[in-house]
Amino acid sequence: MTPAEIVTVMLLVAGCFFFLAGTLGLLRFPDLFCRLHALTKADNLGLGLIALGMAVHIASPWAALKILFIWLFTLMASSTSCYLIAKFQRGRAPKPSEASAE
Amino acid sequence: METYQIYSLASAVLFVVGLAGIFAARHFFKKIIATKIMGGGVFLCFVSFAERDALAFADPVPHAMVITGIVVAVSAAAFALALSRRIQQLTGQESFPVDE
Amino acid sequence: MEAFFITVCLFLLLNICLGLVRVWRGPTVADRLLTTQLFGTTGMAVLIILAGYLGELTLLNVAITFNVLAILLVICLVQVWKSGAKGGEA
Amino acid sequence: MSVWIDSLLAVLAVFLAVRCLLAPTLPQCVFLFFAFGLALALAWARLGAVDVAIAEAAIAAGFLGVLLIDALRDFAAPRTHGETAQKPHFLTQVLLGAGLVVFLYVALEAVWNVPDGGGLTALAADNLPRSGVDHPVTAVLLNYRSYDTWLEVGVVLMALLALFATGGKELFRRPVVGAVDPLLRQVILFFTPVLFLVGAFLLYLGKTEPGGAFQAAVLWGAAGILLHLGGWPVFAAMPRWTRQVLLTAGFGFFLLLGFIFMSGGSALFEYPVAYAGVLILIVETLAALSIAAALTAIFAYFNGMKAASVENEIPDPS
Repeated sequence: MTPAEIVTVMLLVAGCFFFLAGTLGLLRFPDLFCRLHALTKADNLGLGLIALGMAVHIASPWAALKILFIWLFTLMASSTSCYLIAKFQRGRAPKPSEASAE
Repeated sequence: METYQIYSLASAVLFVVGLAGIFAARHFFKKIIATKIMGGGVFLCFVSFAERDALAFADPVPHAMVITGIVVAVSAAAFALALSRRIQQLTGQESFPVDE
Repeated sequence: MEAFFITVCLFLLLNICLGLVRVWRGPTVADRLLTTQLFGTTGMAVLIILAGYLGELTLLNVAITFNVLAILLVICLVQVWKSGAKGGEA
Repeated sequence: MSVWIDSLLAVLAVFLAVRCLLAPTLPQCVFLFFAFGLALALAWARLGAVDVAIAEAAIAAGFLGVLLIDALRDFAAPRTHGETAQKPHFLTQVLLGAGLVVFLYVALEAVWNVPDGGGLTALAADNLPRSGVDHPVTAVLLNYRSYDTWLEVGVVLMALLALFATGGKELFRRPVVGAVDPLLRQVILFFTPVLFLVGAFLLYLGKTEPGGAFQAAVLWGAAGILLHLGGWPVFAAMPRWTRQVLLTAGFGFFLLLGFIFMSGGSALFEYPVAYAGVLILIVETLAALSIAAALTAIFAYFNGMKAASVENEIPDPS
């Protein structure tokens, strides 16, 4: 294995770990606000590490630029959507009569 | 098993699942989604055979037809959704009335 | 190396399958939407890996499309359900 | 080895479809359907259909998702009626099930033993130099089979007209609630030009690589929808004639071009080889603009439908 491949493998494995952590958090955490916290880890770090690893593997500047944009947009989208959803959910905090809807 | 065979088998199953959904689902919304699933089966069938006929590139004719089909299907779904919402607003019904 | 990429793809897909439980259980629309967001991100990761290992760099454009549209559903939910929704899931 | 990915994706797609239709509540059904769309998009990517993957990603994750979430708001209320609907007769169920099983067998048999036709790949490749573009799918869409594409632009327009018939055409002009949250405003203002640029990039890319008019149209339409959601109803705010020109430009110019060259002795939608590339780019741009306008209008109309029902039933102080 070349050094580049070793770097790719390590980054991808780390990315997978964060995705798994995000999914487990999504499943295990008690309410939406905790789950938001778990999810943004997967979005930001998981995708970021995998993107970085693949950018090393592909080793083409144009592709690396695209991957960088993908990651930057995801950072922006996931952090703002996290904020928006949290605010949305707080505004709709279930009244006692609605709490048993599910 | 070749790649295209896996997906073409899945496409047949999807089509029948969608068909069953159209019969079995009661709510308009679900019926519309069932037609979308049927459509997905048809598109998957097209694209998997395009992959079978690939030489330097996959057969472009089914691809073009599927792209056209996706846009047409979404237009039809939008119209159906609007109709069902209108029916719900006017009559309060969310599914077809049952014959007694 | 190829086997490694395929394993990672499979792992991410299984991750999606695991996340489906949350889509099913809800309990609020926001929970389901969040999980769908996670699927979108995972899908992007799978697409980037496939682009690398198949050498088909145009797959990156698919990932970009997913990427720029990811925020749309959230904004739609937040703006459309803002006031006076007829009830249902909180 | 990669056969595992394909099998997993295929099983996942079928499983999601089944779960989606069996879901007891509508939100479950809709969000499982989004996941189904994602599985399909990955399947297109595996099958080498990158154009289709982009179109599916844009439609399923963007346009249809927005429509479904908007419609879900009306339907998500707990059902107070129709719960008493009795199950169909036992015999009907058995007959239906048997029919579906037979049909499944026929369908599986058909796709398994499909005759080897060879496809049109070679023919498409041979004529590629004469089509004016380098990407075969774009060549099929805008040169070999322009009829389909032309009529498709028409179908989107027809869908919009049919939509107008369901509740009066003025619904799309209902005032929208603006984005009061400053962060939300900034996000919308940031992502609108990004969507526009990525759409233009895909449109330009369509000449040589996967991408093209429809994908660009959906992204531009998404930009319009985003602005609408943020309280800038771009489509409704335009003067009437601009809306009409925008909606019909793609359809009309396509046809006009066809007739101009027909009068010169060629077949309908046959372009002279020397100018084909430029003409295709112009036609694509106009078609994309028209479809984007139509998609924005469809969403604006949907949003208006919701406002109508809410006004009737829950008076909103704002």
